[in-house]
Amino acid sequence: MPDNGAGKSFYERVAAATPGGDVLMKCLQCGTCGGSCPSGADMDSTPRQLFAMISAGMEDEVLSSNTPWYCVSCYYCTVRCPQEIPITMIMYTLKRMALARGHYHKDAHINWSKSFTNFVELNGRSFELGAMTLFGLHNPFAIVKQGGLGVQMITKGRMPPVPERIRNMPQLTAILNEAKRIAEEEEV
Amino acid sequence: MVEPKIIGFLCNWCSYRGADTAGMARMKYPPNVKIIRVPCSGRISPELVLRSFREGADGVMVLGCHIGDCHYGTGNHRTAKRMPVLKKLLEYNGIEPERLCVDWVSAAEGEKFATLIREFTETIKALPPFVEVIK
Amino acid sequence: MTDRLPALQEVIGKLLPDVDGVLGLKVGPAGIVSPHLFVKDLADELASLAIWPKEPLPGTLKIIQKAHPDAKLAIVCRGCEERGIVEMAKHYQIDLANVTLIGLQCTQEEAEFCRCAKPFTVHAQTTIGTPIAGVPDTLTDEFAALSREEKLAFWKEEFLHCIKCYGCRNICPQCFCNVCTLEDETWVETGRLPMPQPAMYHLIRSMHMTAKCVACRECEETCPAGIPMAIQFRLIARDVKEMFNYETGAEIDQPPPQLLVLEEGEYERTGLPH
Amino acid sequence: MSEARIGVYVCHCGSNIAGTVDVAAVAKWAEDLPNVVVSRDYKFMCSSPGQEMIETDIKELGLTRVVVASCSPHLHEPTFRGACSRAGLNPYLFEMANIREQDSWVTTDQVEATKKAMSLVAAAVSRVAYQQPLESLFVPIDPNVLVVGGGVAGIQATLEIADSGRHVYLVEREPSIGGHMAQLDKTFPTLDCSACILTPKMTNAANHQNVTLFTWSEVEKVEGYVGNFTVTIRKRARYIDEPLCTGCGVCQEKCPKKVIDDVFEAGIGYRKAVYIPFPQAVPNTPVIDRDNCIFFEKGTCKACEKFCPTGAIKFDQEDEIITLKVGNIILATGYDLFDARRIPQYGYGRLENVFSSLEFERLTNAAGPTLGRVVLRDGVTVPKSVGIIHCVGSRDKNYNNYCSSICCMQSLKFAHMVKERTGAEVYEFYIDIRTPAKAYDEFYQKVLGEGTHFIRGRVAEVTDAARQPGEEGKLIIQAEDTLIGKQRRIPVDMVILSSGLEARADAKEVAIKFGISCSADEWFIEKHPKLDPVATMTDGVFVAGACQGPKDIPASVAQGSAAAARVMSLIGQGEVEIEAATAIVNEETCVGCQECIPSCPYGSIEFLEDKKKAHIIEALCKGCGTCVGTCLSKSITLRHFTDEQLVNEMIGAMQSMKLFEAQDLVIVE
Amino acid sequence: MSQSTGHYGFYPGCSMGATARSYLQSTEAICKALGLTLKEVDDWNCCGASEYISMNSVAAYSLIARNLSLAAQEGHTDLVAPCNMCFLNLHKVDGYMEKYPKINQQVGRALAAGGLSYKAGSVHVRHLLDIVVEDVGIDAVTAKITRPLKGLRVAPYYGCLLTRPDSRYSPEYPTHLDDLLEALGATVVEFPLKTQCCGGHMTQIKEATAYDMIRRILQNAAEDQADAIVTICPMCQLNLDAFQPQVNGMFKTKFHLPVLYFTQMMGVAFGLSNKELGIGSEITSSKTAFRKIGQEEPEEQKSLKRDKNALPMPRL
Repeated sequence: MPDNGAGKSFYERVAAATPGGDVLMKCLQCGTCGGSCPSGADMDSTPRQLFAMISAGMEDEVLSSNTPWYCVSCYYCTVRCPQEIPITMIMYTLKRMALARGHYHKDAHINWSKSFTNFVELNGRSFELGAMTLFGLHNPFAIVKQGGLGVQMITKGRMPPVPERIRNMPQLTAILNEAKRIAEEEEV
Repeated sequence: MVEPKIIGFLCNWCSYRGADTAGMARMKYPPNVKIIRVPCSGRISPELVLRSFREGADGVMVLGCHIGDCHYGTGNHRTAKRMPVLKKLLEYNGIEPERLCVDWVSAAEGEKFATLIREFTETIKALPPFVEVIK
Repeated sequence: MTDRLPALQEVIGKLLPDVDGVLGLKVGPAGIVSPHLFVKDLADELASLAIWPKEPLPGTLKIIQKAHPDAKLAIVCRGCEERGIVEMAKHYQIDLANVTLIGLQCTQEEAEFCRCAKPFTVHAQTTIGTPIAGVPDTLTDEFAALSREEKLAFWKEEFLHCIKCYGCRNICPQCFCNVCTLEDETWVETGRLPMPQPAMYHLIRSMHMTAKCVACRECEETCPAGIPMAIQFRLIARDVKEMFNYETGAEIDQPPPQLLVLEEGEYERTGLPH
Repeated sequence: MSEARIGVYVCHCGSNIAGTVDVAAVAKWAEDLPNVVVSRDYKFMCSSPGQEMIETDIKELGLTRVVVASCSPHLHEPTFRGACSRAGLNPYLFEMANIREQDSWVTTDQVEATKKAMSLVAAAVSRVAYQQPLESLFVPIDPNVLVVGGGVAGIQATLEIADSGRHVYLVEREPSIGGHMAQLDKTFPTLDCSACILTPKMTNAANHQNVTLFTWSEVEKVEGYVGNFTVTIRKRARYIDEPLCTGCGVCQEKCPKKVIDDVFEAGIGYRKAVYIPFPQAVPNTPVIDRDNCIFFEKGTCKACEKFCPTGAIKFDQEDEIITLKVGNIILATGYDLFDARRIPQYGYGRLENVFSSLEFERLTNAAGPTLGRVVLRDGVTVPKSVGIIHCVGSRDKNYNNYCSSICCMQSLKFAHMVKERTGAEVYEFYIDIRTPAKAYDEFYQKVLGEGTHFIRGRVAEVTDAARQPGEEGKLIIQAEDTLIGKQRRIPVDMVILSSGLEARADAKEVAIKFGISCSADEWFIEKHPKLDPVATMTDGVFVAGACQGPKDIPASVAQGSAAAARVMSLIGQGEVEIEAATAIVNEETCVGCQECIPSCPYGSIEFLEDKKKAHIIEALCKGCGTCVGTCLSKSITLRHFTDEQLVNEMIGAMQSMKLFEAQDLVIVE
Repeated sequence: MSQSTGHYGFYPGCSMGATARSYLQSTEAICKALGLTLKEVDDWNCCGASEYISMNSVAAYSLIARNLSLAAQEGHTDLVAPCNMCFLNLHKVDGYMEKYPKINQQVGRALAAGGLSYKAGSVHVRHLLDIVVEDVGIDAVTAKITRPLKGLRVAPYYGCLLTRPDSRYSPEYPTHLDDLLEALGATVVEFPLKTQCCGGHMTQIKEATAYDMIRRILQNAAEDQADAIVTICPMCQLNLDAFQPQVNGMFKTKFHLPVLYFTQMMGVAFGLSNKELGIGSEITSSKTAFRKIGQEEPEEQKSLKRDKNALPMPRL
């Protein structure tokens, strides 16, 4: 299986990029994660299957799976795992790895995450209306269906029309830029 | 850096067997620690520890059964009462209390034993050379 | 001081018919103060009774009791001496049943001289003088605040002057062993000056003082080199209090902590790994 | 110690040591150590020729001390001590350097390993010169035996020993012996009726002329040592005069107070406040449960007393304290069932038709609360579908990390019984099916053939929250079917949790009482997991059955017999060698401060009032040396671990280390 | 803990100013009533929700750590988050920095670029519910009740992130919200799905997945005859409340379950006005539900065949 420049196996890279991920190899293949997952029915592979594929080095298959993108981050799998594997965090790692290599499953909600993150990086606060609208540009179908809801939210005073912005944006930007630089360093 | 010279006093029932367990599992650790077997960590009088320092030891380990698991019931309770005081005393005399490692290793804890040895050897290596207070 | 002396004379005078002797201090012909057993017949000797400078009386009491186990005795004791007696009783060196304690409360100057936290008695049946509050031990506090290197340098300098005269051990009421570890070649190298490993001697002695030192400061007083060794004992006493909730000489019924198994919560306070 | 003539023997242990340590160089180096007369290396020191080499040298070279550098003393110290003895050298004049477990196996660098071996040899040589000959003390063994726990393992051990003609005291905490096995209906894989095979053994044990049975009793205190234990037993008041009671059961019948039986009926049935736990109970004598008895609560009632035909009810009875002398003790205290309430997602205690394994055992038992009918909690409805969940509380770092070993077979048995009694659909949810013993896998195949559905996947949750049509009113078991890779929801009427086994809640206390140790999971630790599975580190105390780890009936019975054999072997020896390395007080220097007395875990130090000195009762001393660490005037010496010996061992190690620091070691090939 | 002082650092999170405005209003109202002081951390930033970490973990941790650093700078030892997501993120990053030296070092470097620093473990991150139940205490809450919620059947909905992972409360079956609501006088229904996921951001991404998850929860609450669902998290409230019409449309169901914040329930029991509590801003109206307060509840029908044959249940 292809190794990256550092000569580390796919498993080792997933484990290293996940806090507490080194227990991944201890997966019993018991299926508690897949059984517990509230969105598990929609996943093309259950988390357990991904772990077997990770240890088999099937990097392409794993990173193009829709599984991580269906994770709702409810942590049921994590607290129930008999081997204490931080499964939710591994899903985040897989998402990042998929993004980094540039092609990922079509179900990936990368545009939603990007719209959300954009507003955070711009203002320091999230901005639902903005994110929904921006996301809507990529996904006009959604905005038609949920448009009515948006209007209702605005009239109920639950969706401010303009974003809030923190005062010390330069500080936050400096922190995030440095963090991204560190993260890049890591990649190499 | 000069290799630290370390003396380990290990109780016969838990910690010495823990060392054996590490050996049987072929776990690797630095060779600096020379082990002296005593029946119980309660046998280790503070003078033995101090005498080892006097003889030139850079660090001393006192390892016994976990509290509650002592082969003799409560021998290690005395260790748990004596050794903290000795550590304090070292500190008050300007000696790094880290030079005395007091811990509990069961017969099954080969990995813990090996880790302790690795960590303690590193700790001692990181300290400035032992001054001529006792030596 | 003047008002305590006549009061003490009066108390002893009243006690003497009922006891076989009262241990106190006496001014000798050359003005030298030394321990003295005032017995019935010599009640008029009381005129030479002294209260300062203090001398460690508990050790003398032990010797008298060992020779006369059934004698009914009284002793003039300050706070520290009382604690010493209590602690020795716990180690079966003094039989409290046959001893009446006459508590002599220290004055402000005396307490300051000793940096004493408890310059008063608590168990004595009769007391002379008014108890005063303890004095902060700034010397010990200052030492505790030093860095490790400074502590090391501190003792290096102090121990340089140690001539290993064993004076500190000899004067200590808590050093009642028949043979002494400090004279055993196995632990302490003997016969050379300056001492080859001075800390060895003092570390062992400090260790032996754990839960035993009653902070009487006799050792420092007697030391010809003026080594403030009580600093170590006092710091250890604070640790013992914190870890095992034991105050030396305070409670008659409380056994020393090193004799007991760990109690609930004690282990957590030792700082040992979990 | 100029008169010491030391022989040093360095073992290759094949390549185990010689592969990493230059053994020849070590032997050569040792020649120059003080007092060493001869130093040799050899392929296998523990072999007969190796031992003979040592024996010959002792005789021919007049060696007075021997050092062997080889493996751990825990392995071969007795071997080499034996060799010394045979050559006429006191075995305590022998010392071992552990250059295998502590050196060759754990050190990568060959030069470093060789240097470490040299240091360890130097330490041993330095120590051995100060060692003193010791004579072992032999004490006679009391042939009476105490067995604690009257489950099948304890009963087996009791019968084996009693049949050999020795007397056994069998102590049981519950009102009847029988243990968990008495609760079961069928036993796997043969499906024999549990009561049919156990009851005769129970009766046998109770009626045996060599057995004294104490039920409703607990061991309070154990003193002494192998061969000579003094045991204090609290025989709790039954409030029944045992000799007068005929076991007619009228008291139980007339008692107005119904109590949920959490013990024998596993909480699924009732008993009275005065009760015989089950019809075949041994002894067939009831007990009054003080906490629930109306008389003890309110001062009136006494229905049992009124109706008892023999006047056997004694409300004023008190606990009895009994002291026994025994030579050996077998602990067979069994296990507790994992409490499934700790896994809320399985719904036990919340969803009424979720059953624990012991509840289900009682359901299927013909003498149980439903007379053997498999029904739901309402007591009437027969389930049409049943889910059985494996590994409940086992193989899970959140609960118990180990495999409970019996649950697979137990679950298969449940599946068979559900089928047999109800014809319901059965779903087994498992991670792995483990059927390693004789005729076990055949049983698995039989259950497969009966049409049980096996779903490989650990159950995520059991819920009564319906999500789709067909789930209403059912318990839904949600799991990933890992063989398909899909999440499945199986609606069933009844769920059986195959709960794991746990050490008894009070195992740690019991271990301390008997002076043995517990593993992290609180199972009792055996002396050696493979070669000495029923002995413990404490001589004269043995373990049998599930108190040592999860075990099924055949394994428990085998251990009961094994422990009995070990005990009988000891009794047969007639006397036992006790620790020669005991402590001794130097009366000349002892100041009588009595600090050592409370420090002794065995109460072996007495105070001689006349001399005002401490004194150690040798037979009680176990040689831990805690008193030595306590004595400030160093007036206590622990034989074979004297200050002189330990300090010189340390000096030997230190000096060689300093030497290697000063000059590089050159190994001569 | 600052049980006695009643002073806490407050991290409202972005939703409190927007979709969860009523949560903020009712929080302020009950804090006033209980004498709790929540001091908003100055110039806090978004926690990144579950989005940022899928993009860049170091940046996500650093984003969160800036808030911890600000809170520590203001001298807060306890930092209160009312939103489950914010709570989890803050709590998690603090824990990671303590446990993983590499993360600690990376985040430390990033913070330094903004002139900040944070020592892991110095701020204790807590959820608002925990403050109310543990520090204020049920007794003190009970003492403020003027209008007990008698007659109202409520389903206590915790969502996932408060109790998962690494929580002091059971991740599967917590009961502290149950206890609080019971103390307010409401009837707390058995609600097995109380810690199931509300769908999180799935409403924006995969409607079918999200709506089914919402449906399960609504259905379970409806089956248990709840008049309202009580939440502790803005995201849960939003999903269950705002998407209820969509769910009804997709599954042809007729759920009408108002979804309210526990702070609103407390406020109602304290006799505060709907306006103060932001009641009325929910999409699924709570009018009918609140009308039940004071009404006699029909005797609960135990459907179980509990006759003489019934076997005893294990006790919880």
